Amino acid sequence: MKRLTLSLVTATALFGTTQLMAEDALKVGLMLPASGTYAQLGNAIENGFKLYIEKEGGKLGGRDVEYVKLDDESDPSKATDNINKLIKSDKVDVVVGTVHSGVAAAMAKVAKKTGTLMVVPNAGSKLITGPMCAPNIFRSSFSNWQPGYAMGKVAADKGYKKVVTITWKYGAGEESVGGFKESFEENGGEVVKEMFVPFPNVEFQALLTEIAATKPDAVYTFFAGGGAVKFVKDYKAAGLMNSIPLLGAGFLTDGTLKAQGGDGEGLLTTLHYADSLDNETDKTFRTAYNESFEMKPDVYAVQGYDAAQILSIGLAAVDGDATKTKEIAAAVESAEIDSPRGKFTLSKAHNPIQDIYLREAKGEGNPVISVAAAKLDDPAKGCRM
Amino acid sequence: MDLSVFLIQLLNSLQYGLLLYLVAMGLTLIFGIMGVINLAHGSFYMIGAYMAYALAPLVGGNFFLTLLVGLVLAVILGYLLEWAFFSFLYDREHLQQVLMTYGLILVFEEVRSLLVGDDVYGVSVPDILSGSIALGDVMTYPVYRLFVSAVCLLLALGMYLVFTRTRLGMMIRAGSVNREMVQSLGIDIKFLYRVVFAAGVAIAAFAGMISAPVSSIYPGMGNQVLIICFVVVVIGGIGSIRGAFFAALLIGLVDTFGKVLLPEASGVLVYVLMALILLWKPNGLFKAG
Amino acid sequence: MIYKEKGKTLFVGLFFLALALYPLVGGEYSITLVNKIMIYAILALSLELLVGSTGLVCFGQAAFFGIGAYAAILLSPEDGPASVWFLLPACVVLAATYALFVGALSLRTKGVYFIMVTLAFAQMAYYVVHDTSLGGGSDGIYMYFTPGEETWLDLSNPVILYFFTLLFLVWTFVFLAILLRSHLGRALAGIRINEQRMLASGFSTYPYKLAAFVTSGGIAGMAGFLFAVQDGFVNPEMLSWHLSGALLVMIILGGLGHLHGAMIGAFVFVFLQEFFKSAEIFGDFAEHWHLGLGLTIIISVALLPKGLVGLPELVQKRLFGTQAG
Amino acid sequence: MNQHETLLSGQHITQRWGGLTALDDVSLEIERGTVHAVIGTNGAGKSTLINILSGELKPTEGQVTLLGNDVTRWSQPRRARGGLGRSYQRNTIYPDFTVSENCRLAAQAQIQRPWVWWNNAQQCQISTTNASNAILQAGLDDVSNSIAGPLSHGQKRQLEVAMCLSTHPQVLLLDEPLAGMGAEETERMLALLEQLKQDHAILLVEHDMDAVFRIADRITVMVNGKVIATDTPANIRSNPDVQTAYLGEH
Repeated sequence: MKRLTLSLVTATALFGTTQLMAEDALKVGLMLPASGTYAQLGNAIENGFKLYIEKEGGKLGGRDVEYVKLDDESDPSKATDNINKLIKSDKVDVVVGTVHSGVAAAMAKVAKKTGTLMVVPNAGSKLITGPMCAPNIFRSSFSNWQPGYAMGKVAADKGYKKVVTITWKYGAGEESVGGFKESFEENGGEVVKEMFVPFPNVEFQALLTEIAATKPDAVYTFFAGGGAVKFVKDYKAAGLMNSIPLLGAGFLTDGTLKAQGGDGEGLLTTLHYADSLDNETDKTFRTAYNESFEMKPDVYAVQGYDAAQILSIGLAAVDGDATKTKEIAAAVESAEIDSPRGKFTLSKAHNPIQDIYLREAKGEGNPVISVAAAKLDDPAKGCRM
Repeated sequence: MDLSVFLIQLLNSLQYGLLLYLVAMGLTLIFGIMGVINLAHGSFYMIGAYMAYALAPLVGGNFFLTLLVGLVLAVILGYLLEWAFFSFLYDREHLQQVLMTYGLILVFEEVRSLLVGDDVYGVSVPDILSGSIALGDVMTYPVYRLFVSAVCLLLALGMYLVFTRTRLGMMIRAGSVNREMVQSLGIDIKFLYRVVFAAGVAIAAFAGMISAPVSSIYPGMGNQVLIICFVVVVIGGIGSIRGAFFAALLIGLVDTFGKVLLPEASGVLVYVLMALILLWKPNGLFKAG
Repeated sequence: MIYKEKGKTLFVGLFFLALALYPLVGGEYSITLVNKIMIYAILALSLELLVGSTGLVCFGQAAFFGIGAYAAILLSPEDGPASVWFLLPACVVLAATYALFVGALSLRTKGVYFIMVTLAFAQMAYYVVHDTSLGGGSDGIYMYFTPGEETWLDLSNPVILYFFTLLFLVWTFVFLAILLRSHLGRALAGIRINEQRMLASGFSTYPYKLAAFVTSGGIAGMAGFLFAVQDGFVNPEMLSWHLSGALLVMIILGGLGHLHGAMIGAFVFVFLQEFFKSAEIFGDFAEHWHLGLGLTIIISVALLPKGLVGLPELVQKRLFGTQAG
Repeated sequence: MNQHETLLSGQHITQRWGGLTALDDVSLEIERGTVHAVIGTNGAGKSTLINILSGELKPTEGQVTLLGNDVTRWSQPRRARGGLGRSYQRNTIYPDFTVSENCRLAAQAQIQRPWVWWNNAQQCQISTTNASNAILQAGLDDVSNSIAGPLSHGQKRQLEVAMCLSTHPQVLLLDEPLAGMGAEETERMLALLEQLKQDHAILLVEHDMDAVFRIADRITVMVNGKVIATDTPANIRSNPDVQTAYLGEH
């Protein structure tokens, strides 16, 4: 139905695409960062997602998949408009996104209202599987709380008594540190100081001096991307690496080891994925990813891959009818997802119940040492579903 | 906080302040002399940092050679940019220039993405400066950071000498006060502006290159330093190289001790400081000149 | 001159008429999009009052916008919809109060220093909502119920909200147009062109500037309210300098010193974004949409010294070699 | 109306900038019905003096009296509303406004109402009356509806004075009103001043010596921030100090 014959180029923006799509194609909206700090992460998620879809012959729930891509710029103030565009103008059946927690929360708000099927392939904000949880919203990644909680136990088991935490003053950092503190103190340790750096400031020197003066048994940290690189380099340069062990949520050493130039060697981190996992799914996944994109997959690629897998399971149960969210939820909740990270299930709040691995940075990889917390579920505070 | 920790924190703030000064210096030059509010200054810093990463393999991995080549490229870039994008703007309203620099930010960031990609990179410290000095019982201080501070101090001194002792410096100072006067003295103001702009770009890029080994290189890094640089320039007094120097040190102090003593408010402290200073001295600490 | 004025009025009238008729042809999403642009247009108008009409370059307009939006959400009860007639004035008053505070202090400074002090105060507001528990931190907060739900003025209905927003856009425009020809408006124009002369004539310029600042803050707060109602979700990024910067770009692009320039700027800026982002036109290159936007801005600065409102005059000059008007 | 009553005076005004003394103990009185000229070389302190009298600068020491009030602490706008008008060396007219809009805006300063956003400034009776009187007085009535920007230089200087007059001042501080004028324009301006001095006190800073000696009733000569003589034109002409210090170089 061509509603308008205006030939203005801006008409696309104004009126969207109104021509009918082939009846059987399933439109998947990929709302991921293509510019800015998280652009690389968005790319990995997209690769992982497409890899799985290709493995399934380009189909989800028996329907051909058609992608609609949108750069979310990691800007929450544009998020509502962007998700609205995907749902209302591009008329996607499913949305996948995103990395930034604030953007993901805005997306979840709209998806909850419109009932659009949505999978979050990264953002670990407690909002999404907490107060904003909904039958049609799933997360294929983790909650910020999970790696922190797992590491708290590890730190206590290592006999550390006093720990200092340091992170950016923002949601993800606070939730991760909160998880760490919870389990560390349950197991007899004490967080003696919680330090925060204004986000996204990367000047750490003053707080490193403070850490040196406090002399804790260990430091727990949550940083990602450029901040993670700089923090590890500064920590090493300040001479603290040898005297005060540094522990972190996995993002500290994921995709950042090369840039850290060897300074991250030997760091212990916890995450729901690791290199050298001994399972068949992972091996196949890695080979296939390497062949398709000529690079090594990372945790973000896995999350993208599993996002597609969750959709595949859900949509298979309803023959590709993405509007039947209740049935989809039931199918996904009862399924076991065969992820490269190991098999996991989804909780009632639709967050993965998964093993969190303890890893040690070696070269440019993070091989697994042990399972830090098996089948760890997120508390999902505030979820009424 | 005992004395030794206090002294180390003082060193930290000095070192951070000097680095800030290095980045802000080019901004205050362009700002004060040409009256151009250059939002793209952060992009030049970013370009410098990426040059430190991307040029190194081309010149055999020697850091100092990379610096030199990068500096030359930055001067050329600045010279061409002024010619292509700014030379026709001086008679227009200042805000037009702001719009122009805003457009340039977007373009630079995308060109960077197309050429180098969106990954995070690190640049290793040159071997000769890779050592560190023990401070207290657990802490050490990397030699490279001291090297950066020394370079900043040298540059500050150099700028001071250029400004007070050379004909170019005289022209620049005169130009910042009165454009017509410079022209009546028979100085080619167009050429002067081009030189100043090239110098501003080169200094920003140099700051990016030299801080690349201690910082990390990531998309959007330029925007992060931009605002703090403006704060430095404004607190110091627009166009005042000396003012920028003291303002940068002041911000280094406030930021460093703020993070330790008032962690809850550390994000906002610098801005409170700026507001207070400007309410007390509406033209910054040091007037231009 | 008179001919030009008439042309302008006609243009603005047709523009509003087109907006009023738009829901008849636009799809659900495009109504939402145009609604959002109208909110930005209101915001741009509020900034135009300061920058274009008074010569005060404010680099912190996003703060008033954000305060209006946060107020709308924080003042909404969790167990039912708030009354529009309470909430809207409250948001305006709160934003205007902050503007009074900021203006009273920052108007002591001039020029670039003024730009930076307004930025400083905006950053303060940003850090308050970002770093304290007041506003939900960096993830933002959301609204449980849209104001006016289940009354005749149900703002959760996109079409009702659209006309509600349009009404305020028209109101803002007319209000500012009246204001600009009043004693206040003439004095503001005088201050923009030559403040020294105004002082010498006997104007205490400070209260005039403050009046403009508070008015502008209040209007920005109103836009913030509309934003919060439309999205039901606010985030600290709404107060960031990026938005303040983008707003300046909008009004400069449109053409300073003209109310309709601010509106045109807002519409064109958002359209350009949508255009360059569109994968239907640019394919995979749409990921690099900043490049197209940046180049367009650069070209428009080079070719349009007076912004988009100067375009007709420029075309006329090129075609007929004469001055317009 | 008391002729020759002192309307504006400065007593012992001293202005120091750091170590530099720009004005050193300057006193002068300006009376109704007179044109009082201040002359001196560049840097003698004439501009500083006019800025202190008009309130743009606060003196380091000394007192300024306007119509019997001590106004040293008054701001510039308050003095302006109290009967002091000044013109500037460089044109400060609003080029996009018409002549009458320029004057109307100046006249509007008498009504300080920043909160009035609803009226139409064009239709304000008080300012319109004041403005048209001033335009008439300044001899600009034939161009009152023209845009100010394209006017001739002489007309712009006249408009500058007309804007001063629109605020109903009793004292006029005129900073080089003749600068850059041709012979004919100068004559017209001098005639205007001659007429204005009937009911105003006028302080004139001017470089055109012929004009000054033709029109001034009293002349103050300044050198290096000091007043070296204040007297009638005839006496100034024959004053030996003045001749060596100033006129001799001319």
